[in-house]
Amino acid sequence: MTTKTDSINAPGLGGEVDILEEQLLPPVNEFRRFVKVFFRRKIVLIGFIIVVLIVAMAIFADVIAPFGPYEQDLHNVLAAPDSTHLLGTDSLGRDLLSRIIYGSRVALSVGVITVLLSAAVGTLIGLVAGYAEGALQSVIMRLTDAMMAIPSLILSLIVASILNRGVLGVVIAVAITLFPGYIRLINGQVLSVKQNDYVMAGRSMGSHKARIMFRHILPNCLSPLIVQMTMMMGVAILSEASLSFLGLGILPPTAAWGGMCYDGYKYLMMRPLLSIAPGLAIMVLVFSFNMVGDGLRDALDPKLRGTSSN
Amino acid sequence: MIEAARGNIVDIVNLKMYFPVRRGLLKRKIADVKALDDVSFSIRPGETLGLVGESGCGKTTVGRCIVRLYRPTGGIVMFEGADISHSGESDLRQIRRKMALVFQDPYSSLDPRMSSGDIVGEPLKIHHLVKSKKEYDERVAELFIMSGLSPDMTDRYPHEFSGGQRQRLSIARALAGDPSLIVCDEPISALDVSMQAQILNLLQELQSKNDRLSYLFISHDLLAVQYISQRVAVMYLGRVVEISDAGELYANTLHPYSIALLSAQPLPDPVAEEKRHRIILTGDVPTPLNPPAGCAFHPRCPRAKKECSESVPPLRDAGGGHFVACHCV
Amino acid sequence: MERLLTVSGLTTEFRTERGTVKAVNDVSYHVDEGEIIGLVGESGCGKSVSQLSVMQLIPNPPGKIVAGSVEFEGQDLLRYGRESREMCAIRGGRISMVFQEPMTSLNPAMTICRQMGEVLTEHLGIDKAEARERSVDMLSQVGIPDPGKRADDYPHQLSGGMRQRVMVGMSMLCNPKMIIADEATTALDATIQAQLLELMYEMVNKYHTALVMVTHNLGIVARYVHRVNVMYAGRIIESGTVRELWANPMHPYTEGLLKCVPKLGERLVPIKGMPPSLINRPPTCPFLPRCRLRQKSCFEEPVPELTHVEGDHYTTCRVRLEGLTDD
Amino acid sequence: MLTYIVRRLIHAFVVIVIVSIAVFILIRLLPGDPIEMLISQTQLTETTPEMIEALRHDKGLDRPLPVQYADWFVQMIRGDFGTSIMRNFDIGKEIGNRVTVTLMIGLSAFVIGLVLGPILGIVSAVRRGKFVDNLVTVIANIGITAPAFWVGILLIFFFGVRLKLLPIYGYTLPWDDFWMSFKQSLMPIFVTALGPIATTARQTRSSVLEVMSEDYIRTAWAKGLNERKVILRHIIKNSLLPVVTLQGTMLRMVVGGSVVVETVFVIPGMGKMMVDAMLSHDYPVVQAVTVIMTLVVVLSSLIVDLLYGWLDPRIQYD
Repeated sequence: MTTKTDSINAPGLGGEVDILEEQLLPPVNEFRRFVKVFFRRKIVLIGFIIVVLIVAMAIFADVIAPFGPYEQDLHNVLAAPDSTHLLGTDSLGRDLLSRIIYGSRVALSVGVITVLLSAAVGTLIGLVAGYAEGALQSVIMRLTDAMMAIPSLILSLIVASILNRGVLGVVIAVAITLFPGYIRLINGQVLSVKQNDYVMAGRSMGSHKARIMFRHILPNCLSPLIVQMTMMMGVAILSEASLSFLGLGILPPTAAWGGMCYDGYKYLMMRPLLSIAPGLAIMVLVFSFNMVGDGLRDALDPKLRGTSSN
Repeated sequence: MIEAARGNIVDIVNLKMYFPVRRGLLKRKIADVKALDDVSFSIRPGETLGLVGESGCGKTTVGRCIVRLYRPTGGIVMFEGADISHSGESDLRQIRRKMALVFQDPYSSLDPRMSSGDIVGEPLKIHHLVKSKKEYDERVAELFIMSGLSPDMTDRYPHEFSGGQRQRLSIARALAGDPSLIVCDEPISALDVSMQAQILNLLQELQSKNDRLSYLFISHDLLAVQYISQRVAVMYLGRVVEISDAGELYANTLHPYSIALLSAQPLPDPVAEEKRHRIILTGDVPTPLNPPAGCAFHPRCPRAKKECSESVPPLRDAGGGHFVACHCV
Repeated sequence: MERLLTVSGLTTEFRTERGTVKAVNDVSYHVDEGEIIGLVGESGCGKSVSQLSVMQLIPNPPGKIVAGSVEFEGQDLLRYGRESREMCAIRGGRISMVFQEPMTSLNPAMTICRQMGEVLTEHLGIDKAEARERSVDMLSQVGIPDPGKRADDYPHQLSGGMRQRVMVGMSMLCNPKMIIADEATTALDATIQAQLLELMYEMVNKYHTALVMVTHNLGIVARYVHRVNVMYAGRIIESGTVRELWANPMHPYTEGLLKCVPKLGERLVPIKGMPPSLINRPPTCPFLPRCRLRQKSCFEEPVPELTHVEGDHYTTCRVRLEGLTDD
Repeated sequence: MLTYIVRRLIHAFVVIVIVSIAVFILIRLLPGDPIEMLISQTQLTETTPEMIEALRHDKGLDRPLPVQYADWFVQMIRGDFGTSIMRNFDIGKEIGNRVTVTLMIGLSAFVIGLVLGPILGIVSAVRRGKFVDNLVTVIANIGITAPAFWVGILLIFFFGVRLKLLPIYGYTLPWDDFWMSFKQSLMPIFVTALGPIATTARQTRSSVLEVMSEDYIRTAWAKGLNERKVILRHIIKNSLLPVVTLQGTMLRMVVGGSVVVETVFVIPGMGKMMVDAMLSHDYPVVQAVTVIMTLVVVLSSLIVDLLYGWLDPRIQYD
């Protein structure tokens, strides 16, 4: 703590005075503190590294994967793992390892788009409900309760079969099950942020409703929103995998981990790896996102943002 | 009664503020919380009016009605001669520049996501009081210095400041629109003794430099109110029971509740404390949900008569501008 | 009066991200039987932490009692483990505590009489029925109307003042030798606060129980307390009877505090600067940065021990003490 | 308390009506016209437009949608869910005997989650930072992140194929052959329960940690209670309140999960019926199963809400 002798001719401080004590502690480098708290737990670091690796794998799949996702090698179908096919081949002779690598593209793209779509829609409706209060809020919240009453897998099954079952169809099917969660989260956050005096201060200054909404209320809802989005990445990936497993998700022959599990399920006796490997990939990716989510929750927690000087 | 003299900053006449209580299945209104029941007073330019009372007496509600954060159920709120009781948000916007609010809780009155400079400068942006970024920064720095903070702290965030410094930021923000009225709602009760003294001095200095600046100083700390206010009003359960010049009120207290309130606050002086005759009120502060009939204080009043429980005593002048609302005085 | 409690050299530290905070730094004071003493100071001066340390209620991961001894009725409490049988017998039985926040200090999911009865069944081993009877009797003693019915209410059905009366009643149930009131009336309105203080004053004198009044309100100290310790940055910087301190404050901080209270006609003289940060404090006098009387020696030598002035009056200000010997 | 109950009842009814409308509309959006389905299924040779029209009129599909909806809703309340297009069985009866299967697995999984979750949560919170805490946290995280079908496949492979201890598919009702039913439902119940156990344990742990820092816990210590008594008498009840509200979502998770579990373990429950109906475009079945499942979820969360109202004194004296 540096002690800087300076005299501040500040009114209200009793006139001329030598203040030995630094008025404020040295500025806390916000980013450095965020990184320090985020990586405090080893498991969060591991999760973060895995996510980065899988994203890299998805981007450079063409380079990394030994074979194309659809390349069929018909004369060694259902081969055991060997030097060329590290994890063996599936019922159509396609290399399992390459398909898993390409599968990460589907998982990540479905995950990211679903989360962004549902977060955007959910946040907007949540903001409106939270700020409007009164009749509009109760109508929105009743509709949200109804949406959340339908078991999510059932809802996404129906919606998936309404739309064509491509990536977009699955994304919308899963997003529909996730966005009510955001409505509840943001509605709750807006109501609690509105209790603070700085919102009332904004109103007493005569600023427009919109300005208060986007300048004061929304920024203070961001931390829980970011944490929820990270957690929802895992849920989205799981939902897509379940849909594909039930045969109503991504259309074959696209390499999707859920579908691969389903295809491998028939050959469980001979080649268990065909089901176990893609399933493991799903779990690892979802686990890592959850760890990143936990790390973000600690790092963004206002209580831990360092206390004021006394 | 106190008529709205020309030139007052604030005049409120028979102000009523009822909050509906909804209960049961269809949230039907079953009763009214009479937060304010016929309150009248005015504030002259450059004057500080102290507003004292316990929780539930409506002192915070008065402040919020004046700044028109609530639309009053009844009565008139005049600001600089204009009746703003029922004006809409759009034409209130100009008037809001001239009034400001300072809050009690230093930790919830500043937006944690904004830098202190932006917080203080927000009124400048809302009312477009500055033309260029340079002028904006200068004005913000000036406001910081006026409130006893060094300008190089404008990019720090609220969580890096102490309680006392945050109240200074609130005051700087209030000064941004060059207001003629600042409603201070318990500005020092969350602070330590030494910090309270600094804020009280700051408020006084600001007023000495701008003779149009007036305060409504709301607090339950009688010593602070006595120190800073020229006139003091004592409130009980939504009504003003006594209002007069500060010195007169403390020296010659008339209303039984004010007397009990003064005696309840221990003076930090053992010798004086020894001699004081302590009046300890019995019972709890009644809820404003169903206030007692007649004078709301009569169930706890040592001098209560039959008449007190029948009719509400009007606020009348007991001589020299010392108004009191009691049948027995 | 017989010596009840002697605390000497008590030091409690908290590990935080910015370094270890010495919340209580070498604190020594004593309490006699039936005496009312005050612990006065601003927030962050360690007055509450010192009392929580005496009761060993410091949350263990961040906080730790590093040094010192707490002699109570001849036994050093710090020798006992935090959850040892002896310590549990002391807490609530021999020494009880009343906390600041009435709204959150009672278990919201338990009726009033069960929460009070728990103390009796725990310490005196009496059965539930008698425990309820005694609790209801205590409720009437602390001035709660219609105690029979109120005993079965839940905390959220009572006002703040009522809940604090329940806390006081609960602390008196086992007729403890000492009660620690940690800012017990700070959250209450003036008239309710006055009622509660009068109640505690009566009960403490009636049962000849010692009372440690932790507060930042100088008025309460002036009206109710015999002897007072003024704390600053984790240390006791001055102690003495209330009259001695008000008549002749022997420490610039105490003087500053007394001048900070608004009096009509006198200009307020605030203490300049800011309360100190408690992280890696230098051994010199903690009030140094804000002190107007400081001299060269203050910068070099460590802060002196509590030195006797006269009567019960002790201070740690070297300048004031030297001033005493000169004139 | 009464207003709380009545408000919750109305709330549940409103949700059911909204859900039924949503499902009714969603089904109408599904590809494929029911009449064509019917025709292709009955192998009628030549189909003239008039015949199709008559069939449509006969089935009442030409009436305005709200009327159709009202008619369907009334029928549903009387338990008549119409007949399956594909295999012409009466949906109501079929659901009747299938629902017991799904509930057998679902409810036992839910109960396990309700019991095991809080226990794990409390133990790991009380022993914070120690080995058991880390163990429970890792298990909880795996429980949340592992896809149910994958865990199912793993179990089938390990216990069924390799060790041949447990049958790998099929389901017999306990009153028919208890021992066989027990062996058959062991794995499905474990897979269904994994999610609720993990989520409840995590929620209980964070809620216990939160309650531990409350003022009234410090008061409990100050009364002289030791750790065991503080936990048993003060911490547990207060920390379980938020966990009870969570159980509504747990039920949704269990009911939803049945779709996957019953597909993996080939169990003739409502979930399997749903998937088969989806794949074969048998929409009346889909419609009926969805409404029934949602009904189960809504009614059970209603029970959970009322339980919460009874447990939390602040609501009793609303």
